[in-house]
Amino acid sequence: MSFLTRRGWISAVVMALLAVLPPVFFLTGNAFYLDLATRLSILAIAAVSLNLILGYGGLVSFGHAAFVGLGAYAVGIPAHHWLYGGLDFLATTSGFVQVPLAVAVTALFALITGAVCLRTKGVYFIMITMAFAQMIYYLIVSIEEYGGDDGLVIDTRSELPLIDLDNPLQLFGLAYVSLLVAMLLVRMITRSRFGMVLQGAKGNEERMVTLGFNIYAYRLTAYVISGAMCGYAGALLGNFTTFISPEMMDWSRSGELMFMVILGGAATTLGPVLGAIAFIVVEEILSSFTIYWHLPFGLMLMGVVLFARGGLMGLLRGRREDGE
Amino acid sequence: MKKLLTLTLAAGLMSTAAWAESVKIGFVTTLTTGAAIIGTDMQNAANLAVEHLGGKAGNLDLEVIFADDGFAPETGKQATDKLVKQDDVDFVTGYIWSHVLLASRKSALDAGKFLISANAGPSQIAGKLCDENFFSTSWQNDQTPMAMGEVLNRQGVKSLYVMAPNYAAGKDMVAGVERTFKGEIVGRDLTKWGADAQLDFSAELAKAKASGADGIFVFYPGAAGGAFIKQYDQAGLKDTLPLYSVFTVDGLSLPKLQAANFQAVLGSRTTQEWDPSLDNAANKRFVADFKAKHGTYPSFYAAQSYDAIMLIASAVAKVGNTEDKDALRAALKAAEFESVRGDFKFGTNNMPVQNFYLREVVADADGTWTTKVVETVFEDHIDSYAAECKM
Amino acid sequence: MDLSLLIIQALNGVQLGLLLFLVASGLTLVFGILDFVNLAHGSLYMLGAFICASLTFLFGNFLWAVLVALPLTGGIGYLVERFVARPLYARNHLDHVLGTFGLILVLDTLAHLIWGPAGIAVPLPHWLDGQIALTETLVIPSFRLLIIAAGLAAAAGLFWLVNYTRLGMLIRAGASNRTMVSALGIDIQTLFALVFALGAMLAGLAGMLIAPITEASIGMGNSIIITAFVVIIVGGIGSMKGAFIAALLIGLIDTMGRSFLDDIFKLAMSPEAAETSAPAVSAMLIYIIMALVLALRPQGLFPPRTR
Amino acid sequence: MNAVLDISGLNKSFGGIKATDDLNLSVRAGELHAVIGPNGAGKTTLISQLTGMQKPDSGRIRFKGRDITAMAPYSRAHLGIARSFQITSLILEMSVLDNIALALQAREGHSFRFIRPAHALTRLRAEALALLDRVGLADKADQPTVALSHGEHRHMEIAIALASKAELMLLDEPMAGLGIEESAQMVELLRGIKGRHTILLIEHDMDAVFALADRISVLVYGHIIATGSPDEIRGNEAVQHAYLGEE
Repeated sequence: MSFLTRRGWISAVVMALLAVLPPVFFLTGNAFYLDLATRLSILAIAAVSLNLILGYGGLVSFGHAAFVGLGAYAVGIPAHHWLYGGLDFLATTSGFVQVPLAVAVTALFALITGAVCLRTKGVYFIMITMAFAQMIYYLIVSIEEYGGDDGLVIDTRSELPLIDLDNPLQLFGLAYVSLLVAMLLVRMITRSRFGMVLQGAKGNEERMVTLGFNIYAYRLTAYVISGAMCGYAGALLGNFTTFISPEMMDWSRSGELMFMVILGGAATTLGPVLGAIAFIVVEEILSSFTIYWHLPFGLMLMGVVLFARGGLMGLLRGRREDGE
Repeated sequence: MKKLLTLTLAAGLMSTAAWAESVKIGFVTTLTTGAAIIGTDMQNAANLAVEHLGGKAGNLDLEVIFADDGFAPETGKQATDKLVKQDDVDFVTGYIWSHVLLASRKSALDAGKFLISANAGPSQIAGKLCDENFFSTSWQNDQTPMAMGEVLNRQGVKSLYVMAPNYAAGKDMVAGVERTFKGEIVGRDLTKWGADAQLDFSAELAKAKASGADGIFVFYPGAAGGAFIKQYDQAGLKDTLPLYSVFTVDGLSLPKLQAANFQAVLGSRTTQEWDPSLDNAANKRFVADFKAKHGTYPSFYAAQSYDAIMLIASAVAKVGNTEDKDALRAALKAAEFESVRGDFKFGTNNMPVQNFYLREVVADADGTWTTKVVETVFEDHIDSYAAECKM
Repeated sequence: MDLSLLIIQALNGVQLGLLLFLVASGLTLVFGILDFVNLAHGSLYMLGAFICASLTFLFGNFLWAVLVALPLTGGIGYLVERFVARPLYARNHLDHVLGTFGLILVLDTLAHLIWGPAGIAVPLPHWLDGQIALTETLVIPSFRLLIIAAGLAAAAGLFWLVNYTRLGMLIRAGASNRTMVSALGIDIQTLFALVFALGAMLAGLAGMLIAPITEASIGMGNSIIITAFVVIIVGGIGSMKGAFIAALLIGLIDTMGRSFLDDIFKLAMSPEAAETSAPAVSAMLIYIIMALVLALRPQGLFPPRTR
Repeated sequence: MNAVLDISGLNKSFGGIKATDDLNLSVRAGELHAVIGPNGAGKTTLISQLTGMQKPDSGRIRFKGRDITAMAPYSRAHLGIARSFQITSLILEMSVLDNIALALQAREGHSFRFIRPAHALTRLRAEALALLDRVGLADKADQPTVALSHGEHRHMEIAIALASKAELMLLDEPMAGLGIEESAQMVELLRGIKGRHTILLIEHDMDAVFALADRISVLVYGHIIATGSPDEIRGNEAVQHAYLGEE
């Protein structure tokens, strides 16, 4: 066995480019591209965590944007109270409070909704995950204190020791390192005993039950892990945009996350990251040419679904290694 | 991938080598989704302004870069970031929606750019969040409905039913009319807004009718406005429940309503700070040229966008460069340009101090539906949040 | 809250419910028989509205426009089936969702290119434009009664089609046993294309009926498609009866929620709190109902007997 | 006496058709008990009720004296009931070894272990390899399951049942779809297992059944019409009439 497989090399090169290029852009006066890379890295974290249940678990969650949004609000709401008063026990700008809060809130939300959603199967599962996301969407819209439909401007970013999030390079660094950690975490989970059960349940549910696995519990656990990781991504996104709105939780956002996973290649470590890169770069290029960019973009999405099975990873690794 | 990034890198480097002899204006508006009708109108007006200026602001070339906000605050903020960081514009203007403006505000101001709203006017930005580099060529949300509340008092309306979308501007509008209206509010409906906004108002209209109010006040911008008017018409409420609206009947919905022959809208009344019939030279030229070019009356969105470009050009012409921010700020504040509203001046919070008119929907000499001024409701009105602005 | 208002709101709820049924019936038909999840079903609703709006101005008559627009929408449905849906049948639901998600972007942008960003207001003939007084206090716009009538007629027609025609027999057989139908020597592909076109026509009809009320506009399909999915999930996917009952249920709950929730809340909380929370809760209401139904009956209210 | 599995008065109908009709059956510890019956006799329905995939309308199932009638499927597995499937039911995307390792993993209680890679658990993998060796598939351990033949899949099913170290193995037609030679191999394999586990064998292949079984029960229209040693069953008139006579 060689030190790195072909896939390993590709991953290393892509991740190295993602680490090096944005700061180079920034230092050569193209701050915008650094922003793009930061946003891309954050969305990639969300896609990586969605991949845990969608790719490895075979559970098509159509409501993952809600976790991202909730995570962002968990940063925004304490900051809002710190700036404008009210709810003193919540008011803080400390990242040590905000980020764990984001993770805890989304994990709890995933636990409650997952417990209901995982009782259903197939299209019912797709639609009920979306329904819960819509419920949170309308809940946030109705809370006037936090801006409702207008969203909430976070005038102050999370405060962390050593890292200054107001510095775009450092913020990118945090997002990038978080992405690496998220990838390694998902890789570790999927290769563990737990991950074997999760993938086994995707492959053959009845067999796994007969073997004695309570797959409901395993799936729920994976759903909570995935939701919490998305919540963390949301906390970063809130810090990046300094603005959060219910629109982040719209069902089309959930669809975009799903697309990143499929576009890059589900159930692979690098796939969701490649998908996020391709998605955002293509979006950026097309939208700079025409306001009608949704047309070629939609055609491209359809083309990927129709013709490029296995996503970009499938194309990169060649047919031979393709298990499907 | 690598090649692509190299290409974009090269493109990026080129774009930063800005022409010293030009002034760049970023214009953020809605160019996709159903709300693109507003954005297109603003775009047309901004282009007309550039044309009237001969493509120059003083000695400098005038370049306007349009960007789409997709009717979503996050997208709007991204568009603003790109204009500021990549295109390195000197001014950012446009902004239809309050939430897009609030989301984008920090991106533009932190980068030291001038931000000029051509429509959105949320209360925060007039009050607590006011900024020396922020200006508006529109109004603060509360003002127009306040004018309507005053009109209702003058017309002896004693009880009112209120309807608006359930979002911040909608709530601002309701608060505005309730601030000046002295009668009784007998019912209030805030309907679903956002990506899947409610456009069928059957239940609400039935409630409004059953309430026995003297009139109904509504705020439904964009496509929802046309939908509301039609259902109001179909429900046959014209005689029993007179309609008083703000930002609902405008230059954008009237051509559609006329094409479908919804007569109920004729004679309905609305308040606004501008009207195509305002009698000044700048307005006459603007309306005539806009009609000649696009076949319709310009909307108030168009008028405000035209003014925004004219305001910027006047300041740049006066200073002669885009580097001297202090001079530019002073020149903007002085607002020495020919507004389509006639005289134009800013208050302490950089919001316009202006008249508000009552307008009525009429057919013009050619039979085209438009509005005309009935009376002046407020003169030199200052918005309610100016005192909160510490500047 | 008086009786006549209650009756009017009930009629409004029924009207909304029937409109939802038209969209949901096509969705549930396509899902039940083809096992295909079509997110772009709402775009067919939008196209129906736009086509009908253009034809109304061309012919000067709304009803003629509807008659011509129906087969046109069906034809578009056929094309969508041929070029998008058919290659995806053998795939999983995830691919269906993503493929049709892309299709939504394409169709919305095409509509923008063809008809421009402004919506189109659709004029009605005079006899449809007025109101009908059922009693002195019970006055309802005549067009809304027409929607109720058209919705009921379409429901009855579907019921007849599914239960008493050869096509219906094949549809029912195809839903329960696809190989059996193919074994009978029926061209299953033509059958699928017909079902898809029929679904498109039903969605298009709903769009045509709503256009004179709200107007044809870009993205109008995206707001109804989610509600239509809620309807078929609550009703039990693939069940026509379930779609009908759930559509009426959702229509009534939504309308009643908008009408009376604030009054009900005022009984339990301060008027101010009631007025801010009522719109929020009424917007969430149908999703809450859906979550409740699925929590108790994961297969919906009326799961089809087969599969 | 020392019945491991005791079924009494079991009933299950589907829309008026009785798939299981007052079924009584007792499997003794250590025996290989075969259930035979014509097509549609309700053999698979019986298995499904034993594993908990279907709920009986009435009746009682006891395992080692404990009532498991309403127990969740995965809990039954924990008590010691393993099952092989009539239609091969493996996780095709995974390697042969992983399929077996998962079964071993299941036996060891919960798998909420997130950190150590499953592939590094050498003890589990060594045991899985040993099992594969027993069913003659050791050399295919690293291949994707999907690449194996039908006969090999059947052997994998047995290996998985063995992996669970179950006290009771429910084998649902292990010979289904096998050729003559493959069937003979399977009989040899089962003969090797016999005695070490209690086995309830549901099978179509009469030669295999009579060669292997300690006792045989005959299932007709959801009802057991006779139970006895192979010789007793051969000599039973009712059985000959209802079932064997047809051949």
